[in-house]
Amino acid sequence: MQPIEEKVYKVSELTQLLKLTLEAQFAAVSVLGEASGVVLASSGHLYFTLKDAAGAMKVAMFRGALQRSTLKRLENGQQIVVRGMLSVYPLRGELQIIASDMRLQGIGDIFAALEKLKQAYLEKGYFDPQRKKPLPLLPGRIGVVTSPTGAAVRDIVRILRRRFPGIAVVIYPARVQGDGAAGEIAAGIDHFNGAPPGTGVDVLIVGRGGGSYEDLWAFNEAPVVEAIFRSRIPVISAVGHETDFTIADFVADLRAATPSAAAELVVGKKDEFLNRIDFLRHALMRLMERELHDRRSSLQPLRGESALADFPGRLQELAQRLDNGEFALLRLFQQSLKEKLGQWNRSAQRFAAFDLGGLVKNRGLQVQNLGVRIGARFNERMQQQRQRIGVLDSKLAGMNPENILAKGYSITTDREQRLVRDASALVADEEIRIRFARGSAAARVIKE
Amino acid sequence: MKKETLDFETALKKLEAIVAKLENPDVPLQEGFALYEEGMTLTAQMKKELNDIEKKVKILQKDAKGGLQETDFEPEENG
Amino acid sequence: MKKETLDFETALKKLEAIVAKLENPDVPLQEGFALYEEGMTLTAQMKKELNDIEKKVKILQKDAKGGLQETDFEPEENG
Amino acid sequence: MKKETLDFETALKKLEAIVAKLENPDVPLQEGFALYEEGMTLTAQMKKELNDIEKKVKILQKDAKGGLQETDFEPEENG
Amino acid sequence: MKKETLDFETALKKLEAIVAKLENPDVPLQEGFALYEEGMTLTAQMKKELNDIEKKVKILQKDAKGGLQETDFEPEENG
Amino acid sequence: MKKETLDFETALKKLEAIVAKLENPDVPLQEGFALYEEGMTLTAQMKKELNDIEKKVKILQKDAKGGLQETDFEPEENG
Amino acid sequence: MKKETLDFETALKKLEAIVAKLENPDVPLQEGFALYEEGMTLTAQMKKELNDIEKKVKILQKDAKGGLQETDFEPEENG
Repeated sequence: MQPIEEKVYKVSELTQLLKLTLEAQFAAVSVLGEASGVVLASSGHLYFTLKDAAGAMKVAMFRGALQRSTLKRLENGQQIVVRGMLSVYPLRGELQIIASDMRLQGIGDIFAALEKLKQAYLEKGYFDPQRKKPLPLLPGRIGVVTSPTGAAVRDIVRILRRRFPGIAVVIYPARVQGDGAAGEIAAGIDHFNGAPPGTGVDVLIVGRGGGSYEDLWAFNEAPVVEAIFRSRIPVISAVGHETDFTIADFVADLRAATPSAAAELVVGKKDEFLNRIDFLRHALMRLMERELHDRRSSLQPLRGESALADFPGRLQELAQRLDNGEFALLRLFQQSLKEKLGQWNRSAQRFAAFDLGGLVKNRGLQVQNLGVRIGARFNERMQQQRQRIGVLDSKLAGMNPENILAKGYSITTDREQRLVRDASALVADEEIRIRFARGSAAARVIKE
Repeated sequence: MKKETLDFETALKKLEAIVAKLENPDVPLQEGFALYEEGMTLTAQMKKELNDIEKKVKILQKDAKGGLQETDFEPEENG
Repeated sequence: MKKETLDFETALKKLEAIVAKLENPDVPLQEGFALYEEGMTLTAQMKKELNDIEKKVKILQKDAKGGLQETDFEPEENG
Repeated sequence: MKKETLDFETALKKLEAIVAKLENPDVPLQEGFALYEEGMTLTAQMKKELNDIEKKVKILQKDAKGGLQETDFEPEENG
Repeated sequence: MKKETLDFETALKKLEAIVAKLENPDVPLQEGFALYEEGMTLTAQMKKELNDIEKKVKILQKDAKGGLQETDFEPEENG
Repeated sequence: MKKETLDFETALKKLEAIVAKLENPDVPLQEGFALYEEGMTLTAQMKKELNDIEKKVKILQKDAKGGLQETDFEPEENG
Repeated sequence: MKKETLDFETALKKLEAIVAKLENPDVPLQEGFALYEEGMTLTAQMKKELNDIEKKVKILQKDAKGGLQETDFEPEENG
């Protein structure tokens, strides 16, 4: 059972209440302190911690205020007076000053010394970007120079194990703060540089976790700076937090904001490397496939519709043309032959129709006929004549004068063969001739 | 009797004339004899001529038959 | 008998002329015989000619028939 | 019978001319026979020529067929 | 029959020319036969040539097909 | 058939030249066949070459995949 | 590490050069394949070497003689 009057806040309600209260109560305060952890966000807002030996407070100066501020560029270690409103950052419930102005109050002791050192090394060329060694693409082994018990070594090992299982890490244990720390760190760096070939490391992480400027001081000391400068192995510095800077950070080949970041930098290279290899491998396969495909397709048209594939078809066309020629040849020639035969047949038939034998027979009959007629006519004529002669002959036979003698008459003729019809014409002794039916006799007239 | 080579037709006419003369009873005997005689001669002559021709015809026919028997033309065969 | 080499047609005409002449009753006997004789000769001659041709024709036809039987052409086979 | 080596067409024309002449009934006998004889020769000659060619054609076709059977071309197989 | 080694195209053109000549119905018999004979010879020759090439082509095609079946490229498998 | 060891690109150019020549319809048959034969041979040769390389490529890829499966890198695990 | 370590950087550069060469489509097939083969081999080799890297976290400790000796290290989880 809860008392009715007990007020229970939600966290946000309380932080909001606190914020309003503080802003009303401390609307304008001026605070003196040393700036540290200065971060200028990309938004243009400035964040830092204002501190002195015994206390610290977060400060946020928004972009508009910064532009109007007396001091516009702030560096760690600067002694400044910040003017502003006290407030609460509700999300974290953190006390902070929302600064409206700031001015320089004189440089702090630590930073003055540090700045001096930095200046000296800069002049010696220790920070020359030209001499910064590139990190190995992929370290085979990583050397770490740090405290074996600190947060740094834990963070580094954790991250490396997670991101690059089983990567070889060799830790050189060194004290990282207090007297002699710088020497141990330097010895670690030198140790790795002095390792025989094949047993060394490819990259060094040198650093420690966060702490005060005093805690980090070893990394500003000459032995460490010189050792880093000497190192043939690329060195990543990883000291404190992102806002902390040491000389080691400037001389190192690469500065990591934190030890974790250093581990990430190293491992990130592996990811990049693997990705690169995969990319290249895929590119290789893709390109090879493309090459094969291109070659294949360069052959493709030759399989399908090209003149090469059409060649057997051309043979068929020629065969057809040839067949056509042959058929035409046969047809035309046989037709011609048939025609010739027909012509021959017609002529031969007409010729055969001509009956020479008949003609000969006709002529024969004609001749025969004429011959018969000639014979008949001639016969007729002969018979006629014979008849006529016969008639005349028999008539003549009847008229023969000698027929009288047969009756007993006789015929007397004189010398001159004249018939004697008158006896007075006779003279005596005249010789006469007397003819009888049979024979004749000569006689002499005796008397008149 | 002289052999006159009268042609058949002339001879025939002469004979006919002789016969005509002889048919006249007034023909003197003497002349009658002569005519008769002439007629007989003519007759004989003409008969001879006819017979001669007849003989020749027979020879011709014989020749023709002989020649024809081999190659005689027989119109019946054609019919 | 002289062998006149009259061509058949001329001979035929002559023969016809002979017939015509013989049909005239006034043709003298001797001339008639001469015509007869000539007619007979012509007839024989022409018959012989006809027979000769007939023989030749028969031989030709026989030859032609013989020749054809061997190599007779059969156009149906080509069809 | 002399074997004239007239070409077919000339022979045909000649034969046709012969037939035309022969069809005239007034063709003289001897000429008719000569034409007939020539016609027979021509006819036989032409038939022989036709037969010879026919034989050669058969041989050629047989050759062609024989030659093809071995290496006959089958365009369908390609399709 | 002489085997002229005309190339195919020339032979084909010749054959077609022969056919064109034969299309004239007035080609004389002997000339027609000569054309026919030449055409048949050409045809036989050309068929042989075509058949030879066709055979070779079939072998090549078979080889190509056979060769592909063993080692044919299947682009789908890679996809 | 001689197996020329032309490299693929030279062979392809040759093949393309052959096809271009074959595209001319007036290429004589024998020449066409020679081109075809050469083209088929080249094609077979090129296919073989492609197939050989394809096989090798597959083997290499398989090897690469097999090798990777053991130690494959999985960047997602980090996220 | 006994094996002679591959120089990853050199290898990667080589690989990149190979890919660049292969990107030229006019690379002849055989040369392309050679490049591919070399590239794949390199890739495999590089991956293998990555896998072969020693997988331990060591700390250096002074031994009796004052030398440094590597020993296994496990950070304390007292963070």
